Amino acid sequence: MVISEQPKYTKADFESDNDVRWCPGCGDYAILSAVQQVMPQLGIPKEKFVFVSGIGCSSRFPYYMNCYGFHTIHGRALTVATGVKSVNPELSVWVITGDGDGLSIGGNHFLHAIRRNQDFKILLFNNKIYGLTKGQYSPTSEFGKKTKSTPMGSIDTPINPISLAIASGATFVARTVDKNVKHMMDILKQAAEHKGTAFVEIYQNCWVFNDNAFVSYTDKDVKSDNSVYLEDGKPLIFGNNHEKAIKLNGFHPEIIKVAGSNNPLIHDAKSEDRGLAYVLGQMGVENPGLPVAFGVLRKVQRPTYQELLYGQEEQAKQKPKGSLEQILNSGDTWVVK
Amino acid sequence: MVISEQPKYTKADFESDNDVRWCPGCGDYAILSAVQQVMPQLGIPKEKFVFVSGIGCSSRFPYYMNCYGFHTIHGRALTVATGVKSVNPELSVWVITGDGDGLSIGGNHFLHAIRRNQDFKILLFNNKIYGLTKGQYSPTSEFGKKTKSTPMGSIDTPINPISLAIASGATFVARTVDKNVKHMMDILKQAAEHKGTAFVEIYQNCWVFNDNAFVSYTDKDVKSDNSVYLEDGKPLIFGNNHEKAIKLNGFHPEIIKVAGSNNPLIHDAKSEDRGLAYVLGQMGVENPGLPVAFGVLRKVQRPTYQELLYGQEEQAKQKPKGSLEQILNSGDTWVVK
Amino acid sequence: MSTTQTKIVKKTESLEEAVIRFAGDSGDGMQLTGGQFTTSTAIVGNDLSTLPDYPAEIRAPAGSLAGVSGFQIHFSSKDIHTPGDALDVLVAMNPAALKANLQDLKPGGMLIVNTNAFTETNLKKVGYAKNPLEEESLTTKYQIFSVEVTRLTQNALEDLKLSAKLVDRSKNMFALGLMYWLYSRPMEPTIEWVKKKFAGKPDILEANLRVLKAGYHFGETTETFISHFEIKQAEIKPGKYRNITGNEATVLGIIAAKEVTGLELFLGSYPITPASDILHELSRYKYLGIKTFQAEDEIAAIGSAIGASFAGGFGITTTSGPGVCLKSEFINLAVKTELPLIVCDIQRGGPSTGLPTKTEQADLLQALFGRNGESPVPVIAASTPSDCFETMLEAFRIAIKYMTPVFFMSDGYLANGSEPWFIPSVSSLPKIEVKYRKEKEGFAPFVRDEKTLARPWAIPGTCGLEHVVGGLEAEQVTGRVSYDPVNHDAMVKIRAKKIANIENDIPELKILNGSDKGDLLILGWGSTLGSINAAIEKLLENGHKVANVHLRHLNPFPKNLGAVLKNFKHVLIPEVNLGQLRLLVRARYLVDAQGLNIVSGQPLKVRDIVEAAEKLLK
Amino acid sequence: MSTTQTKIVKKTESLEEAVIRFAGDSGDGMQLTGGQFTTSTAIVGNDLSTLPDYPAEIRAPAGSLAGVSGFQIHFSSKDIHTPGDALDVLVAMNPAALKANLQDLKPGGMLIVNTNAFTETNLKKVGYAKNPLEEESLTTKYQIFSVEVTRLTQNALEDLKLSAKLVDRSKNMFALGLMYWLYSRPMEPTIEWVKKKFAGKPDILEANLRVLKAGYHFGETTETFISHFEIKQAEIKPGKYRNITGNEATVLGIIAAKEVTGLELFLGSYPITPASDILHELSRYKYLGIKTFQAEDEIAAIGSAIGASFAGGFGITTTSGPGVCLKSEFINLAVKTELPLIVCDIQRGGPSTGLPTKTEQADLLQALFGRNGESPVPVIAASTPSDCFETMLEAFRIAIKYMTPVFFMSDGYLANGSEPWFIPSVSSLPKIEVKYRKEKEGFAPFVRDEKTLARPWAIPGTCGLEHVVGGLEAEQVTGRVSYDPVNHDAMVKIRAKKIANIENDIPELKILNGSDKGDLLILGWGSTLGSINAAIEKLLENGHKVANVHLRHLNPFPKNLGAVLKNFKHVLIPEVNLGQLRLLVRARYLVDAQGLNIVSGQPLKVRDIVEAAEKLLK
Ligand SMILES: Cc1ncc(C[n+]2csc(CCOP(=O)(O)OP(=O)(O)O)c2C)c(N)n1
Ligand SMILES: Cc1ncc(C[n+]2csc(CCOP(=O)(O)OP(=O)(O)O)c2C)c(N)n1
Ligand code: SF4
Ligand code: SF4
Ligand SMILES: [Mg+2]
Ligand SMILES: [Mg+2]
Repeated sequence: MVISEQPKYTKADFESDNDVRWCPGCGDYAILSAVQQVMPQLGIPKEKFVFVSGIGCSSRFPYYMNCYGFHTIHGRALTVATGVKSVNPELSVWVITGDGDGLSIGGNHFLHAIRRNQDFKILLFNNKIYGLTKGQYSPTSEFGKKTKSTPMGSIDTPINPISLAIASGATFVARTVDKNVKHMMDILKQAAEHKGTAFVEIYQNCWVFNDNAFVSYTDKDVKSDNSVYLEDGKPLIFGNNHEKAIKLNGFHPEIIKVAGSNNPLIHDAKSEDRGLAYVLGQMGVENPGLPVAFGVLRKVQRPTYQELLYGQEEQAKQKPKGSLEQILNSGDTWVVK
Repeated sequence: MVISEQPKYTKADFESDNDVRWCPGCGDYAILSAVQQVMPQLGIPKEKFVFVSGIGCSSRFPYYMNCYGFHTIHGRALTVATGVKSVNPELSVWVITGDGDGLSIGGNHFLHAIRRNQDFKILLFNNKIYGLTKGQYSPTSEFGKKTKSTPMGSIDTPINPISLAIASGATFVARTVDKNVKHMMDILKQAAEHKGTAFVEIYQNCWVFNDNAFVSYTDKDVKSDNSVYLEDGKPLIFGNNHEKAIKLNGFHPEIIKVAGSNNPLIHDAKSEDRGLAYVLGQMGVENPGLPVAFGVLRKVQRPTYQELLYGQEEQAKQKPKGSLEQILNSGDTWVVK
Repeated sequence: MSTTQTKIVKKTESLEEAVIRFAGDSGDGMQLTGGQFTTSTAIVGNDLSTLPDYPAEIRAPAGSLAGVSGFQIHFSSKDIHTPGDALDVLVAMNPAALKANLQDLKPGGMLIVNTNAFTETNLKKVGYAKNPLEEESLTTKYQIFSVEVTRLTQNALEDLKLSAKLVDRSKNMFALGLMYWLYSRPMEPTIEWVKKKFAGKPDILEANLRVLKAGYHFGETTETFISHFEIKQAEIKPGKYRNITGNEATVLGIIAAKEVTGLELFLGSYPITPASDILHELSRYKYLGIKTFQAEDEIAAIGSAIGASFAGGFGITTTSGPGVCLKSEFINLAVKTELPLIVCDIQRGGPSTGLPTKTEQADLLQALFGRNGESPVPVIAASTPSDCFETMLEAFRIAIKYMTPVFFMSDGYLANGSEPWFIPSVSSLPKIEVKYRKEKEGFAPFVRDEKTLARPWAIPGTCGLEHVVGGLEAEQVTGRVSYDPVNHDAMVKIRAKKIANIENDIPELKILNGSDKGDLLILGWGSTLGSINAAIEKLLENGHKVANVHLRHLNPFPKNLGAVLKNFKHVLIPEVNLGQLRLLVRARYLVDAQGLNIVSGQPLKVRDIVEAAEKLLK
Repeated sequence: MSTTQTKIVKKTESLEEAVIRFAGDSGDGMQLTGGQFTTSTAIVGNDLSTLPDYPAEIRAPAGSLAGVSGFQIHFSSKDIHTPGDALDVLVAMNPAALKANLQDLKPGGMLIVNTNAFTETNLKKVGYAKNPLEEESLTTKYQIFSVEVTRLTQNALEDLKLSAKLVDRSKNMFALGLMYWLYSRPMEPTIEWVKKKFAGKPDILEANLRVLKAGYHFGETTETFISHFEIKQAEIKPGKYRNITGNEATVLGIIAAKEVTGLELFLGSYPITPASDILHELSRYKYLGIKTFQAEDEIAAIGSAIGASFAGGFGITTTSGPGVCLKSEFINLAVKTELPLIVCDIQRGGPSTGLPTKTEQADLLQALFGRNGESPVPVIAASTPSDCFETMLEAFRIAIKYMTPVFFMSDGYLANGSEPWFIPSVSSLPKIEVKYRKEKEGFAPFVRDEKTLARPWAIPGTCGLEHVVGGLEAEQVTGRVSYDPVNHDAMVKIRAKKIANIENDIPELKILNGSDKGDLLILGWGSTLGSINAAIEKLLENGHKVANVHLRHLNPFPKNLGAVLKNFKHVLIPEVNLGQLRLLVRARYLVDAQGLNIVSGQPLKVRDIVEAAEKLLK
């Protein structure tokens, strides 16, 4: 993105004059505010931002940003974003989706956008529930979850969005939580700066239909025992007094005491092997008993879809095959007199 | 499945009288023959088999089996199989799909069927190409692959079906290849006996549009160097003279000499941690330079969707809430005289 | 205003009917209030019809226009058909509710407002520069009753030491109590309900009862209201009744059909407004062996239902318009493989996401034509909330007898609207015969029943009938894949004929009101029935030679539709779309049918139909 | 049979026209043979029309009926319209080809067979108990020419030491050479083509040329054929021509529109027969900046195209019927957000997977109505292979001028069939104006152009015009989300009016043949044009007062359609469906139009139209 002139924005520049219509207490507010605070720091002209969303409470997001936006249809935001970014790679494209939108109906586009390394950001608001349709279980709801559509409890094993993103070859994968605005802003900034698909899972509290789903990671009494904040090149240390660490036993992470430390695991977000990020992403989600990892799990570089697309175009332009006139007149032609 | 009487079948019992219409030389023939040979060994009455497929060359499979079959629509076979198995759990349901059918248009159903542990077998014929539509690249085609729709080469990083299956929580994951009929039959038998989703990737040569895609694993001169055949509880040894083995360096598999062996990696298909299977599945596919692993990568038990579904039903039947008469008369009723 | 305890004897006026609406913030519990009022009204024996109106937002900002929730009920001592065009009473819990609803109040109607909510902030939120209650335009046009609902509620609960939130949430009970008094309804049903619902929460239980009674006594004692009303019991067929919404009736229809046929029932669905409640409700009947599957999307939902039908169960899928788009490829597979299936389309405002919580009838042509190729399906539509029950049984009958997918059409208005329902006895339900093919002799997947043209239902597990079905064209009888030109033409025509022939197996159309010849016939389908019936009554009263018929079967049409149309000079087809049935009728019968087409997300108004009819009659 | 080198002087008969078909196994190269014959025929200056017929299988078992591949060409010294109903010459390379095609050969027609392929095994494969060439029923009905094509090919290549496979694959060249001789076509174009194509493979090059010439000389020298034919140059407009298929013309139309508009062009597609070739072809024009994206499915394909249009590019998506099903939800989003987009539906046999390689016209009502809610879109259809070019330009014009998705309808017959095309000069192409909104002043996303009712195209990156679009109903002008009833009704009607108004901006319908009053009007659309034109010529010859008009615009209709219809006693609408246009015409104009509806996966036969017309005229 070539930036000629860097306008100075404030948060207010990114606030639209549409009434925000989420329930009072919804975690979406914090995310909106974090995004509005990060935008002015990116040095990108406001008119170059595009917010594309699907359908869901979370997907109302674009209405509240004073930017270009497209509130598309359920589960399909990534496909629209693909077209937007492909014809105008100058734009900064942000996709807003929910756990239902992005992983239930939209699961296929999720994995294909990621494997192509489409050059946009994906913010997945994971509240482990369908909010807008009033409380059915979602692909991230816990096994056994009782909801309107599962009165005896869900019998589906949930998806871990991070595992799926990594298996799809994601180049940037991170996790954060609505209540930790500072962390969220840091992650959003890193995502913005990443070239290629940046996938950010945001734990988001749905106050009405699934309150306290993430209380283990937000309640001040317990959060430090249940969360480990990743820093690249640093050991995985957590606990109220930073007294615990993670160590690997084969592929299995285990909790150890920092005191008398036995080689705590050192985070390496840039590792070409996906194994580490995969195992870290599973902690506390697919592997209970372990803290959940927040922060950037993986951040590697490979050419983006748009770079490759325009690269081929450039290459083709080196050997143009003819003007419209010539194209029309190609093939076996003959003249009738 | 309760089997009262075990009819004795031969391969011929599973051959339909429809003309087989694949191209001569197509790998599909070998798979068909392997399946027809395995069926008689399973002790299941023939009328209880159902073959469900999508659309593609591979998906013509049901026509050639003398069983119940449903040739559905492109990418959606798993959804139909879900309904079949849910209303009649006595059936042995086999889904036949291709790399395009199962992973491109059908990718979402793939991950959701697997996470639910639907009790059926998925045979994915991976020929790394769209056969039926005459040669476009597929989600498993190599980066840079030139096809009818990618004259300058594909710019999509391929999907590894095994990685995706594992990230989706698959309980049985295996890989085999059309030319190794004996191995294929062994894998098919294990898949048949697994309770829950059994996912089998079958490398299949498309003679017309992508010939020799798997020659590294089938050509007798090179195959032993490029393939490692997994056996549960056994070290990963390969090479023409069984002279090479795999060892782990952190998450990264490396090739070592067997002689003077430094702890070759021992396969553990039943490990609850998915990490091992994930890393094995990547070998040679996402991690070049390593041999590709054939055999059963993962085989664990968790309740199947149908067990859970009927389990809840049984539980609910313990506390029946009323007959139709009572249901109709429930709610606030009043009598008009 | 005083809350004195002196009891004043008040006048009771007798009325024939009334239309009232509770309106407030989404958080104010208006749907619940309306529901309770409905129950008591039903028990009193009035005929009734209701119309809830939800906001699209889960919980829009408190006090905003977007957050207004309303519940309308029309009740009467006579037979009625609609929730009513205009209101006799509007209860407005805040300025937003006033602003959003006032236009529907009859001139001279009663406006009961919670004045405590008319604060400056709240007024500003909805753009009132001044308090409208003080505007002459209002005070002269309506009877305004200013009630300090919030404060009176607080007073009633003062000594209970409840949280402010809880106190605030009880104020709907005040409004309810007041309206009970105003229309002389018994409080007992609500008292019972509160006791049951809050059995484990004595605080809330006590609070609700106190406030309910406070509202009632407020009416009785304060001087604000000088009289109250009584509406006699309607003359309705004796028997047992319940109040029922369209979605509830749809669910009961499915359960009844399951019991009548004895089939495994499998619902494959994906949540979508206004269809989701069918999924929710049905998922509570696991003990009957009913299977509900919340799929990953609409495609998987219908795919699983088709799989269920192939395996010998009965597959249903429920959705609304955008979901129908996604299901269309699979519906075609069911058409081609000739499997029984019901697709329930609970129509909402379109196109695209449109107006998810509003009603519309604009998916009819989609149901008929929204698929590639020639793809005939029977389409039937319910016309009132309770009619969803019978219509669903009819959908099952056709699907099974003719081995075909069937479209069941309802809409947002039917789905959430309610009416009293005469509870049928189980023995009175239609019999639906199910025959699986068992005999090998002469079996082929596409041999057809001579009369119905249906193919056999031969299910996996049946020894000797192994066969494969699929989406490619099939050879007649054998069902083998066939690319033969003559065969394709024949199959296209057989599929069409099979569905067209159903006209011989459905009741002829009956004139509902008026006589069978005249100047104007009003032809309708679906949820417009109530408005049309009411309009016809008016038109007959006004001395016009009018009549109406209403279609349950949209494809095929009843056999005598053409003949019925020919007996009238004019034909008017009112629809909440731009003329979809009209297109079909004009094409088929070459009759110059005219339309009344108001697509506002709301049921048609009786007065609009009357007006359109009288214009044609001029 | 002798291969003597003595040259015999043979008679040359002059003919007006001929219909021939090459038929053989999929592996026999019949499509290539037909393509070469077409080129030479075009160069001779005949008018021509072709019809390839592929099997659905990639490569069905050799010698099986399912594997038969055919290529038909009709060529003439006069103007012609169709590939012909019946064959003058059938070239059958094996028994399967004979069996599958014989019914189309005219009595007395020439049957040229490769007798070497009539082995017992091959005969058995297709169920011939005896060699049919020896059956009296054949020998008396047709002129049979038994040629040992395989052996003669082997002879010609004896000394080259090629693999048996290669030798076998060359035998189509023998048939081609023979037919060149029979119809006095020059071999040079094919010789040039072989030289270019096999430049790097001297063996194959040599083999092909030798066999081609061997075939030619065989005709010249052997006594089997006593005369050959000559067909004079047709009187066609002077200028430069090329032969073109519908899919090729579609691609050129897209490229031309891209160049004319200067827009970024983005094709989002997912492979499906018979549309895939458009994706393949277009992907070769990266040097023009044309972007093609093979998406993961049809939904992603159209979604990306809509994203492209939102961002200021031009989005296209290409598919066939089953893909249209999947795209319908997104088409609705484009309707609601009013973005330019072209949806190309290359129709094939349906319903469901149907007959993927066959033609049909049965998606018309799907295009018009296959979405929830009121969702108006312009629909236009090409009528001949080359007409796809102009029709595509028209689709662009409408999409951009009116800010709307447009359906472009073609079908399997147009897609793969070919005809000579007068190559237009670039300067003669229509201008299509593109205006992005730039001015802030007075901007709102849904302010409309007074005349076209189009909203502005304001694209991301434009400072000051930031706005959000989406699928929820929008307030007029501002485009904000609105649940207001009156607004919804107004928006539904504005969207409908915008599309209906296009009737003022499209040419009036012209009578193509016959005069503008008479007994019978034949009304058609799409690929039936050729057959209808030919039928009308016959009917006029037979002295009937008939005429025909043909629709490019199916929605809206040309303004004068109603008036045109009124001038005829009867109206006949021949369609390869069960009467879809007929339904629309009857509904709109209340005209008792009759249909001719043969849905066999093939273009309509001229004789069937003539027959249907004459029946009506009785
Ligand atoms: C095609 C289609 N199917 C279903 C729906 C109904 N629907 C809207 S949002 C939603 C789920 C939303 O869940 P999620 O993405 O988790 O968002 P949240 O509301 O929780 O933020 C559903 C099922 C729809 N709008 N369109
Ligand atoms: C909805 C729909 N889209 C596209 C197609 C066209 N189509 C048929 S098969 C196929 C791809 C097949 O690829 P794969 O699954 O790999 O099967 P293979 O032929 O290679 O065995 C496609 C795109 C279709 N039939 N239906
Ligand atoms: S329903 Fe839940 S997710 Fe939706 S706005 Fe309310 S609190 Fe937020
Ligand atoms: S095209 Fe390829 S995959 Fe299909 S039948 Fe032929 S060889 Fe097999
Ligand atoms: Mg959610
Ligand atoms: Mg494939």
